[in-house]
Amino acid sequence: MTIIQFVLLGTALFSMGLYGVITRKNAVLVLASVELMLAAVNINLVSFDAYLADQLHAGQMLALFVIALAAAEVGIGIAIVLMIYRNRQTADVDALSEMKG
Amino acid sequence: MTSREMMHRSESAVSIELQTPDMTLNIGPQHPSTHGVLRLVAKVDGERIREVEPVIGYMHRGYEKLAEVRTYAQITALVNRIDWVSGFASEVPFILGVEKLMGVEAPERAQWIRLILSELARISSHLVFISSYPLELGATTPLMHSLREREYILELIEEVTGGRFHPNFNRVGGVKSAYGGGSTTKKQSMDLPAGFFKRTSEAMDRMDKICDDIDTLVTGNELIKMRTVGVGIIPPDKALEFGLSGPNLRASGVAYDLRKSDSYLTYDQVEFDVVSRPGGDCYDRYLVRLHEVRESVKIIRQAIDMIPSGPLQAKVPRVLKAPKGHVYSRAENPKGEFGYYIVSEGGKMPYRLKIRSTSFSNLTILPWILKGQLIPDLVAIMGSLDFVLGDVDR
Amino acid sequence: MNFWLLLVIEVVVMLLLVLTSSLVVIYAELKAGSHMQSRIGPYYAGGRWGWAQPLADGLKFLQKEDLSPTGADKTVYGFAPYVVLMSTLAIFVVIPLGPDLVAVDLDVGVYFVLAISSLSVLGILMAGWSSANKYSLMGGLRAAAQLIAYELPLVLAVVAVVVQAGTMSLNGIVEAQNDVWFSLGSFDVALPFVLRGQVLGFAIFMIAAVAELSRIPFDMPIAESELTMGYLTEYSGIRFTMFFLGEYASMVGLSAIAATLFLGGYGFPGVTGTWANILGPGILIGKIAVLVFLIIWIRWTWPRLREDQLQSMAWTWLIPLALLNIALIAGFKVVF
Amino acid sequence: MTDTPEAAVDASETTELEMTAAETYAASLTERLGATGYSEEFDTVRVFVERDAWVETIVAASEELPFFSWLSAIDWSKTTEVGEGVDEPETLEERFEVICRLSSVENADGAIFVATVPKDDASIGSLTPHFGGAEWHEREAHEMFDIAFEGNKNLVPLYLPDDFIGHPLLKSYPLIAREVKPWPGDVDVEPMPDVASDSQDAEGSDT
Amino acid sequence: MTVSLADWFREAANWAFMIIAIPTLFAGWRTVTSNNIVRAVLYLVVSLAGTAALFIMLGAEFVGWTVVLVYIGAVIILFLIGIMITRAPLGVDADLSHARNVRTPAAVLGVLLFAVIGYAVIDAFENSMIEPFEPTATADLANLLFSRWVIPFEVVSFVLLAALIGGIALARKDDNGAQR
Repeated sequence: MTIIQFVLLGTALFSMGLYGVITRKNAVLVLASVELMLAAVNINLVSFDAYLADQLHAGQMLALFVIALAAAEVGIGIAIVLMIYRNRQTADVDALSEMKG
Repeated sequence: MTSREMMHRSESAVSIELQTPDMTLNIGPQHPSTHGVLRLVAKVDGERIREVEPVIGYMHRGYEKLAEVRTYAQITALVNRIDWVSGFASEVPFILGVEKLMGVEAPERAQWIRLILSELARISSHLVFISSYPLELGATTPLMHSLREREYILELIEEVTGGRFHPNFNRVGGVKSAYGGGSTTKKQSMDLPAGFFKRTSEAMDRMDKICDDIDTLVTGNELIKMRTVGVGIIPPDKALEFGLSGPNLRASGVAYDLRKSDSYLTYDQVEFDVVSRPGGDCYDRYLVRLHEVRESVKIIRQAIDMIPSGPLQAKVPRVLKAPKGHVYSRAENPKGEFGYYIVSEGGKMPYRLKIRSTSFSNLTILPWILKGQLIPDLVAIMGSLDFVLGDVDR
Repeated sequence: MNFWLLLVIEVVVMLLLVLTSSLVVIYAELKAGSHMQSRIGPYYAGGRWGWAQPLADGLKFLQKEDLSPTGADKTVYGFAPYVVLMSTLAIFVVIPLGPDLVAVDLDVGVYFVLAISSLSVLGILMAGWSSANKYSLMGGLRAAAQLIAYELPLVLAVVAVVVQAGTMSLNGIVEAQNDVWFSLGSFDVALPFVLRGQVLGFAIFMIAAVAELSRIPFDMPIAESELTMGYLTEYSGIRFTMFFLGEYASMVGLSAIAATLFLGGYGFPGVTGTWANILGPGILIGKIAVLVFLIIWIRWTWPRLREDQLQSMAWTWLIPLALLNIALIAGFKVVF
Repeated sequence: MTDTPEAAVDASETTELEMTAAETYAASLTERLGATGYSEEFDTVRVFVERDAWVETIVAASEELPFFSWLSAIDWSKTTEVGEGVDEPETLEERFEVICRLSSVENADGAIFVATVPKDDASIGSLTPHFGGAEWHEREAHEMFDIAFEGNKNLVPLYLPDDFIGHPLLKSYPLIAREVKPWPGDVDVEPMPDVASDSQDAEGSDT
Repeated sequence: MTVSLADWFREAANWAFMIIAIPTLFAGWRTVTSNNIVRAVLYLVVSLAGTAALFIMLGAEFVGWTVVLVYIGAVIILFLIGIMITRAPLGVDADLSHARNVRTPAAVLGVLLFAVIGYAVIDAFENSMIEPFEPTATADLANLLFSRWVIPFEVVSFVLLAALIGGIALARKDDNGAQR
């Protein structure tokens, strides 16, 4: 196993996530794309952890923290989406333009 | 921004209550908790019911029209199919009305037999409720226990009348006898089967026992209380306004029982209490029915002691023709006040027969009581009203 | 031994074990439920005591037409039962039947069980959504809310055990319970965790497990008097069988986990060494049987809760209690 | 009220005095409500109400008779398609009678309120604002008799399909099954040959 | 040392990698392009399961099962509940993505990103092998978490607490709301 294969896979997933964040209109799917990017980051972290044979396991630790933060982010994100939906009957991020100057 | 959006925003500024789009949920016509073919068109927000529109009529058989082309004797065979869970009890008020109209009085023994069978029908009907109501709340075991005991009651009814559900046992001027409608004192009429009273009092002992069993299994069950206490409260004024009667009304604190207040048959000669509870919630409606079983057992025990011997049939003409007139006859059925308004124009058939069926009136409260409830409470409340669709649709 | 041969043997043994045990539990439920209702229950199938009734039922289900609603998302609809069944079957991989009788002794055995069993929610949501039926959707949503809510006390109850045992390996947990706790003179006392201060944890685990199984009194997701059958409404034939088997298999699975975590698993006082390998499976099955019977007993006695009561029970009672339990166990561990 | 429960127990035991008691009750109720008249037969009190005073009379009556029992109608028609018609068609006035029963929940008191509604203008006030339970009864009466209840916003068919044509409880509405094939049970009510000669039965109270 | 493609394919672990990576990539692609919102999320499940499998391959068992427990068992369920409560049409919903005028630049950007990072990675780590290793013992991980990493751990705890409170505050029912 080479480190490249893991990093390339992570990069590919990250690029897809980026594409998704830009193109998706639905707020939930935007969040999902962000999750994809975070998963890609985790792949990088864990594979470098294995590659470096880190005694402190920094990669795995950071991956765990990322997962925890992602969970928090999604919890809040979904709550906001539901809130918006209840008040506006839409989950389309482009429709939320009241704060525009 | 369009005006619609503006409106929406102003609304949301007033109330930030979470809401998701209302979903129209069709409960029924075929649904386990509708006891047959009742349909509820419910607008629900999540589990919360915004409003509900009951749709009935899937079993409408047009009894009121049919009765206009049938003789009084034929209608007797028809009416026990209205509330089939207590078939005998739906016959009684009709036959009493016809007897009143024709000026016939049934012999004392026939009255007592009617009383015993009415009370047996009441126990049977309440046992159906006691079995099915916990089932609706998810408890399966009370069903088997109380339905098994109900079999003893149905056997007794069958032994006397020949039918488990549709006895068709009442005749104008008495009850069925060996020689059909034209029985006289001269001919020995068919009496109750030998040993009937002994078996009945044995069955009554069983009923006492099953009431105790149900008490331990259901009445004291914490989860049953959690599901029913304080759920679906019907205040007395609403109950009266919607014409609720029977146990549903008595559970709301109105001790209205026709057996006491407008006594018929020989109910004035037996001792019993009118069961009523103050709460008006589902648990009270359940408790009233359970206690009424005990009261009925009491009544039947007394009746067995007090029943006189004698003929079962009074003398009646071969051709039953009622005089011109209006009569409203009602009785306390297991489910509540059951009445027949008979308009006679002097023929052998009624000119108009209005059937005041209990479940129909009891169900009119559904849209009011179900508004704002949760779907699980819908099941609990509907079950606690104890309706039979044949009784609703007629 | 050859790796692949061993793998095949393990898989076959596991599948047989799982399927047989689910059939036995189904039979036990039929029979025990009937006797609790004062009736005989299955009587004729198989010639004696109706022992073949579950098999006959299974065959009947298999030959039924596999229907799917017109508006359904067929792929997701077809896939959902497999997700549920898979998440259940995977539990059995790590359950130790004896010191050496375990398919995979994972370092993170308990964690694996929790992670894998949480996948069943996914299958249920898939089933509920793809059936194109409002009752199914509501059932699926109820199931998701319920399983998420009760996963927390479940996990927290397990955490207390892990703290006490100092390992997440199921085998390690059993061994920790077989270790000598204290000695009375020359008599060594080794007790399962439930007798070492985990009574509260055990109760929480069992309550949460019944809720995870969606059985009465927590069967809101499939409540037939409310939601007809919830997410199972549209399923028939073999796919329904899978859900059905999955339910009973996970009943066995969760009981096995509870037995392992709290009741000492395959361990029994005085049974050591080779004897533990020989008698271990029987001992574990005996403990599982007790727990399964408990679950069956509850199902035939109680009505169901309401969704909000269920949620408030989880959040206001079980989770705080489970946290308290962890604190107590940890304090106990630190002090002694 | 003056009526005693015993009075309603048994029609045959009703004496002249108690009949008067029931009648007294009917009369006093009629007077208190300002209704146009009353009738009392077979313990059934009927109070006649003007159509315009329908709602207020019943609301007033519900003070002492709080139990809303039922509401329906009668179609008085000179001709009937099936079944037996009225006794003296030539004297009959073609009309609907809207009937509503209220009763007490403490004793046997109760009355049936009757309002006459002409057939060419079949409408009457709705009780739904005052009695929630009246809605279904009015819907039923509407679909069965084509009587409009002004104020009931939900007069959609209750029992019948939405596309049903006709009003089944009108006397002019034929019962198709009976049209095609007379009821076989009809012969049963003819005197049977062997019993017809039985003088003891025949001299029964054929009033 | 250099690894030829043939050598690479000779290693069993790499086959396992391919078996995991291809569905992961495909599912990731479908997540961002699918026109069915629920299916898009379900594809995300496959993708995340793939990453979990990769973690286990890399010896990070605990992280792998955490992904399953937290991501698939909780986050995805949250997504699905969120979707289903708002609206979950069966079948295709064309209004999930932007039109082509947004999609094309985004695709170009994505490919560019992949090309740049890919080039950099290959350039830097060419033929760097991951040495054989033992799976990480969870006990080690736990010891590290509560010694070396305890401050980040506490910080994350506070973030989670804040998120918890925030979630409750957002989902709280208005006190004035009609409640029966």
